[in-house]
Amino acid sequence: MSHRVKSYAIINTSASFDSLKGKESLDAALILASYEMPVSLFFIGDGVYQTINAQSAETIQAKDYIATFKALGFYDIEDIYVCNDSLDARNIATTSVLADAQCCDKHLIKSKLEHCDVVLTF
Amino acid sequence: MSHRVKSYAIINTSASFDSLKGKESLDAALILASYEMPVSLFFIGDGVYQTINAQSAETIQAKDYIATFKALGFYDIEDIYVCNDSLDARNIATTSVLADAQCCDKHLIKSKLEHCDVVLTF
Amino acid sequence: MKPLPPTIHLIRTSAFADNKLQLCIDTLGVNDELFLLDDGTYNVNHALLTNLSNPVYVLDEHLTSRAVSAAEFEVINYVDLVQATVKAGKVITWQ
Amino acid sequence: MKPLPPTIHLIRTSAFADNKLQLCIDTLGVNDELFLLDDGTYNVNHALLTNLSNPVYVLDEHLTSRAVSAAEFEVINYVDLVQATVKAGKVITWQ
Amino acid sequence: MTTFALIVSTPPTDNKTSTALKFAQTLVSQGHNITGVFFYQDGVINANHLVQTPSDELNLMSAWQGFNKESGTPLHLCITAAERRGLTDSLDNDLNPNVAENFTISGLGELVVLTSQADKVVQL
Amino acid sequence: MTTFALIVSTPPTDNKTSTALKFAQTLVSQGHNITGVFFYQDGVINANHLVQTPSDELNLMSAWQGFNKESGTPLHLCITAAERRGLTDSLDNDLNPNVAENFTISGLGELVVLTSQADKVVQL
Repeated sequence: MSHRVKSYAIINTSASFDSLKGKESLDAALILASYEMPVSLFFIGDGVYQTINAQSAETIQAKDYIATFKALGFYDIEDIYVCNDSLDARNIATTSVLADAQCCDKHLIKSKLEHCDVVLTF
Repeated sequence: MSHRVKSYAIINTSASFDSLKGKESLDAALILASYEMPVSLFFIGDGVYQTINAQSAETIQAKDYIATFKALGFYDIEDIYVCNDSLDARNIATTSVLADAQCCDKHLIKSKLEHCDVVLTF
Repeated sequence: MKPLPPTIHLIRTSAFADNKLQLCIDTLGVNDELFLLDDGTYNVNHALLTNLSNPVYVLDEHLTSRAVSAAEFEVINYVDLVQATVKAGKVITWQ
Repeated sequence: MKPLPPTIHLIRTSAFADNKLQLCIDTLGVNDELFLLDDGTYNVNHALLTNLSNPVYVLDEHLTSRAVSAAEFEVINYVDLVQATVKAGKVITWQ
Repeated sequence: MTTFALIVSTPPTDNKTSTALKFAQTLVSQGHNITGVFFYQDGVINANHLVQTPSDELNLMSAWQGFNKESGTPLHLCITAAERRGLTDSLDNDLNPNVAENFTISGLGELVVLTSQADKVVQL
Repeated sequence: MTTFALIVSTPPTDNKTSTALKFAQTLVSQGHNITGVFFYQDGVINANHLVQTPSDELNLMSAWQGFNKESGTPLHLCITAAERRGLTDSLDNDLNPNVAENFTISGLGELVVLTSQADKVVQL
């Protein structure tokens, strides 16, 4: 079977510094994009914490992979969805979230997921 | 500072086959008992699943550390508390639970924990 | 338009301990199917599944090893699981 | 009888994702104190802490790194945490 | 026949890894093809040949190796994830390579290749 | 001065381990004594000298070693837990020992000794 272009969704459900999940998820997204596969990123549940702007990984000597989020457009990753319901539940204002991301409700997330070929969760 | 006899509590909050938590918790309990330290075991939350009698680890090629629970009395570990509230929430009958364990409510568990010198959680 | 084949969701953790099943249900399509594996089999007794209209399947070995019974759900084996993944549009794992 | 010194509880996970904080609260003594560390700092916004009468402290570095503010709780540093463990009867970690 | 790609993210100390193995074995026994198993995150520890499993327990490293030999399914190890968790393929600096035989040293790019060539992707 | 025993259960890939280190450092800087740090469960991976940490990140193995050298605090490795996770102290069967210097090979009995000799036990 030959190499085919597929659309990928990556769902993040883990907070920023929970093991390396956020970092290893981002690594996977970037490599997929570098192979010119369409990639959408979804942040739901505690995953929404990854998208908060003012985080400072260096304060706790963690790897600052979050900084790379600002460069996602450079990798042609432009479909970034953050779950409004999860933000609300955690008392996070949508204005605190990565500007390149789209805050949307879970119904929109569901319909976006339906049209991806491969879904990975982290 | 010299070696002193202390009373230990070990709280189990993880289900039977969730990583090696149950097994490594039991290993710690047995070694404490072998040094003649008083040890109490507490099963709360998903930890109560560890105490169900009819489990069969071999079905999923897991280590059958659960079988050792029946021998706890031999190690002088007799204070085994299983949270009734957690059992109820999970629809588990107290009759399904390890006979040597005492099913009790969270208030009793709280008061038992208060009198232990060291508390470890798994 | 031909309907998309269903997405199947593999649930591998207990909803009594974490929120993975809830996150799955929040984005569940109407034709999607749930497969309870590993500690996910404990969810047969969780209220989140009580009123769910989607099909729910449970892996026999994982139930038996945990001494859980699942009167209300269809119990399957690995071959059934493989066949379901073959028919599915895609597989999403919650772990 | 002299009262026992308080037990302090270190909370290291988010109650939005798992049940550890709930398990802690279920067995919390009236004089016990809670210390929110690591992802446990996210709990400053969780309803479980809203009506809790026990003292709750939050580690500054862990709040700052996560860009979380905690107007309602006392923010402490590692030295404060060490002093609290010295005074405590014992320490229980929920992780 | 359907072609699958598998991603294994759980370590050998987690019983979920046995589920992944059994799923892979069932795929093959049912006549399906697997482009490869990609070991990522804590799953890389499955390839550490220094892991010592008690003799009365399933040795997952040997079991994956046996699966590779019997089915010819490639086992790809994400070396970046592996190096952070105590595996190395390097002979420099007195490091002794400890990646088990039958596992192929790969990069994340292999994840793209394996999954894009498969009809179905299953992450376990 | 209070005497502490510490138990570290989290791997170097988890930022919680930095918290444990910083707590240990603060204890010492505040004049307290630590009977020992006991590495158990996934915490044993901290002692794997094959772990390679990117240069722009905190190398926890080195940091624990530095803590041992500066404070004299013993670092005890539960060898049973370690062997399951890819560490070995054996020279048999072509295994090359990969337990980092400054870590002491111990059994679970050491957990009892360390904790029973301490005024306070903190598990991290």
